[in-house]
Amino acid sequence: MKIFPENASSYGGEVDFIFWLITGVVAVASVIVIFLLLYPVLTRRRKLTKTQRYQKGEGFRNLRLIYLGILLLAIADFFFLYKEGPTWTKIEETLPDKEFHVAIIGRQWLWEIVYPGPDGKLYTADDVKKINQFYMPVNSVVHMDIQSYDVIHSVFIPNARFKQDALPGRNITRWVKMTKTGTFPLSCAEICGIGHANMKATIIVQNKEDFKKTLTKLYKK
Amino acid sequence: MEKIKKLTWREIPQARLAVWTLIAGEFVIFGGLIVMYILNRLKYESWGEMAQHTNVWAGTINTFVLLTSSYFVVKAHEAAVHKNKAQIKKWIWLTIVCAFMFLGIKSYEYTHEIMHGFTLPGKHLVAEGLGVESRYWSFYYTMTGLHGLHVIAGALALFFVMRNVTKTDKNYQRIEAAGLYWHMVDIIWIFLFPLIYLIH
Amino acid sequence: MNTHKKHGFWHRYFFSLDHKDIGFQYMLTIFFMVSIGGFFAYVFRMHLAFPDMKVPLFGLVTNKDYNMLITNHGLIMMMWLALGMLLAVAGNFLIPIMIGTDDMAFPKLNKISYWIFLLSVILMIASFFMPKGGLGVGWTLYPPLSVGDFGYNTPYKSFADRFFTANTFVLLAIAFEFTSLLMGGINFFVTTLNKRAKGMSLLKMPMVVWMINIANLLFMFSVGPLVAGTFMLLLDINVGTGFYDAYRGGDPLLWEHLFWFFGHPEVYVILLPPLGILAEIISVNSRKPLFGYKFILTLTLIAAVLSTMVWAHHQFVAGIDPRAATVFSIFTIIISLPFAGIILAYIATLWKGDLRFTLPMKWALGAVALFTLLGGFTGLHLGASVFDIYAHDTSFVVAHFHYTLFPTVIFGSFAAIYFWFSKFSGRKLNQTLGNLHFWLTFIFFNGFAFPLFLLGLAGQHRRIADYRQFEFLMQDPLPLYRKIATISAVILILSQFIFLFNFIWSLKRGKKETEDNPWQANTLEWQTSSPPPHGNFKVYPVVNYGPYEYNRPDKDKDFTPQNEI
Amino acid sequence: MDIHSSNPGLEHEVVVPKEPDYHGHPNYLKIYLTLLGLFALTVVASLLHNPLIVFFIVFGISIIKGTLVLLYFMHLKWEPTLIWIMLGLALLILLFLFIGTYPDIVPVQRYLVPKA
Repeated sequence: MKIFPENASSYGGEVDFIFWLITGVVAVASVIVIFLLLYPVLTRRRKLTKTQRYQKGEGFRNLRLIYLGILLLAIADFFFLYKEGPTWTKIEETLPDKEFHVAIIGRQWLWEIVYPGPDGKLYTADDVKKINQFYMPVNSVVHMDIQSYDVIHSVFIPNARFKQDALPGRNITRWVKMTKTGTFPLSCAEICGIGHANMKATIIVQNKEDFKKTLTKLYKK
Repeated sequence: MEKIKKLTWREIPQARLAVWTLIAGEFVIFGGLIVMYILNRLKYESWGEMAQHTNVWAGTINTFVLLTSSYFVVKAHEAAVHKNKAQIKKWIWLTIVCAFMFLGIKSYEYTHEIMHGFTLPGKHLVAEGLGVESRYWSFYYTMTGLHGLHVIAGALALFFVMRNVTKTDKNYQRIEAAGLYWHMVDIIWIFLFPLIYLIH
Repeated sequence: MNTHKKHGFWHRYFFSLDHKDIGFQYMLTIFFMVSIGGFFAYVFRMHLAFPDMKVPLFGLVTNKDYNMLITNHGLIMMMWLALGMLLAVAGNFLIPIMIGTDDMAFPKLNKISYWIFLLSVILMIASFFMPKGGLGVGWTLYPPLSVGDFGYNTPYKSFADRFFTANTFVLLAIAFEFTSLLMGGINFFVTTLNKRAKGMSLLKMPMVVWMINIANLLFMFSVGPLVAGTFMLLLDINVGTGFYDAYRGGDPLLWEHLFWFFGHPEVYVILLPPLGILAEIISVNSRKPLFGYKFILTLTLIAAVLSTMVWAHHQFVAGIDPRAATVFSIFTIIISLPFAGIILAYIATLWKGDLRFTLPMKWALGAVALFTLLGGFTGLHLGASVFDIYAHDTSFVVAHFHYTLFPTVIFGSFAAIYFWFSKFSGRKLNQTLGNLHFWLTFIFFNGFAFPLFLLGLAGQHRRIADYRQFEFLMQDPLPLYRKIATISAVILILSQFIFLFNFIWSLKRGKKETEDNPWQANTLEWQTSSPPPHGNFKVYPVVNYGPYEYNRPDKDKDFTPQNEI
Repeated sequence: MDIHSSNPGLEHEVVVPKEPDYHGHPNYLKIYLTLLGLFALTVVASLLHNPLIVFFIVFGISIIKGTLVLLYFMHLKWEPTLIWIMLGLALLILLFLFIGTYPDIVPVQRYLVPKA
């Protein structure tokens, strides 16, 4: 049984790794908690006699064991942070050199993908606009200028493990690098009105020659 | 000033404790508004020009009126300590007059601004394409308006407490509790005044 | 003061000044709201699993209906059930009697807070019947959408058109509810500080009193900016101030910040009172002192302060500065530590105890287990900002917050109701029905929420009316998971009728509770008659012992009431 | 500390203050005149031309004025530490709000999608 949808981006594997890392550590912690919880529940159903009565600090003997628990969790926590930090920096904080640049503009209830025109620059008069069809070359860094006309939308590409809200009034540039060709879904993950459920686009990842052909076809129109 | 030791928290009367808690809550509400205003103000330099269109003199007089009213309220509180009903009545009525003066000047100011066309964008927006600057006036009306509501609430509280205390001849500590609220209204204005009117 | 008069219906349910009656008023109002919220949940869950079916009792669900249902389900459950049940109801019932006093510090203020609460409920219900239908923007009310078609793009509408909309009414309802809870909170705080019984020092207060008060203060401090923000959103809708309108330099992100600046501490506001309730129940039922009273208290205070610094983890992908997100991620992960300490302290209380598996204890253990294992630990997944990129706004988040909120709010409330029912009514709840209710709720809650984790990991995003448009979400096991979740949710909702029947029947016909102190508990509410008279105590207690002194070696019985001499 | 006669053991009634010296009464007139003086200073300072200097002077004086009103008119000086803590927490939380929100509002470049 597969848990995640097929990974098709360069950083998707790292996101999955963080998930499995945390899940693994948490599984161990869960076993410990389940033991701690079940042991008294299963064994302590008898009446205490007077001599067995409570002495101060009894239980886990004393607080030290709880401090140990907190310390272990703290170590695990900071280990997660240490592991995920570089990935976060890679995905969100840095922009590798671009090989292709598009603008994704959300509006109720469709995605407008704006491709640079023959001059190769975005935001010029010869830009080409396509509704809900996002062509991109495989194995190359694609910058996406995520924008919105009206309300908040969210670009969600499950196969790339990528998500970014599109806010009216600002331009957010993020990048993605798809490693597999094929078609992948792109949906809106932030509620944006009645048509929210219908708001989806298709990502068509092509190898570089096919992509060039597609571009020329787009320019002809 | 005589030296008096601090109260411990067990000794504080419950009305006063309640009003102090309320004041802390109000600080956060107004503080939230002020923080948002400051953030926007830092972002948009053009708001400084808008601030020049405010009526500084009206604001100045209003500050003076509120400071004076605060003084009247402490005098009323001093009278309440000695259970002097006539004095209580005198000082609180003076405070309420101050509140009305404040509101009168405020409404003069609003009329002035609206006549000069500094309105909320609402209706005209699409036609005239008002932009970033219009939101200065949004903040202006929201902050002063909310403060105005507090002035009214404070004046009402003082009035009812005064009536209650002078009629029943007990619960004199309520004068102080209502007075605390009034001082809070004053403090908020002390911060709103420079933020809205003075910094260009 | 102690003369108990029989009062008429209106006097008891509307004009009463007694804290127990006001608590009961709150409780009935909240039961009413929950039944609406639960019904909404039933309708949209049915629609998700069986998209083309006419849902019984509702009919065909359109996209618009669906948005409205999820929005109002969220709002009702978060704002009215969780906040109301755990601040207003628990505070009203427990605080005065547990600190050994007759009533609130300001009984009239208490009554007025209930009226304002009722007004907010009425406004909320009225919002469903506005000309344009109920609000359908998600319970977070993100602005450009919640301002509706009153923004830049559309021509001016008359004031009546703007005012009589669900948007305005819901915001007004929220504003009034906050007002009510703030007034109630001030009342609780003053009561706790000023009206404690003689000898009840702060460190002899039961944990639940502490927790409710910390939650109240946290609520008071964090809600302020949102009150201002709600006011601004109302003005945006009704007079067009444009605070959140990007085309006038406003910023939707500002609302997100204000909302979550309250919204995250709110989670802890909701969490702390049930933790207090669990402390009471676990300690009583393991016949042992609560482990590390001061330790738990310190951790709670630390967590309360920390909780105001983590809010932006709800906005990791909302366009905030990624470097700021790193800081918030660190704080988020750190805040798991105090709660780990608290849970471990509860577990330590169980160890070497003399456990009694009474009904409240079952609810309490269930709550601890589910909250820790599936609620708390998945919080680590989401707190790690990288995985949150993927999991944000998917069913994973839905499952996570149902696993944190359901065990605390619902299990905690049921634990409290099963624990204090006999004190409140003088009658016993039926145990068989209670056991049935517990097991059905426990099993089918898991059956409902766990598949959502798997669906979320498969990439199912939230708030979609019809998943058939997304092929990758219709691959094989996923529709089955949705059906399992739906069927479990329906059984979960149905099994609450067992409770409702038990509650109403036992209130009128249940077995009389003969003892004042059936659980042999220490705290003061058990040291008066059941139900307590108006004014709570015949003779006001003088406190000599701490709240959790069970099994003292120097005593004959295994409990020592706080007011024992 | 007298105990309420009808409720033996009920301690809360003791907090009805014993007039007139349950907290200090400073010379209110002096404080008031100081406030007016500071206020005059604010108005004069606002006539300066450098906005930054105006901001610091004017805001600084506002803080002094607010503190004076808090300390003496509202008798915070004699109130228990609990209330200081509460007000302090309110300010601290506002500080958190400011710091957390600042990077997402102030330095952000606005970009509006051109209208179709």
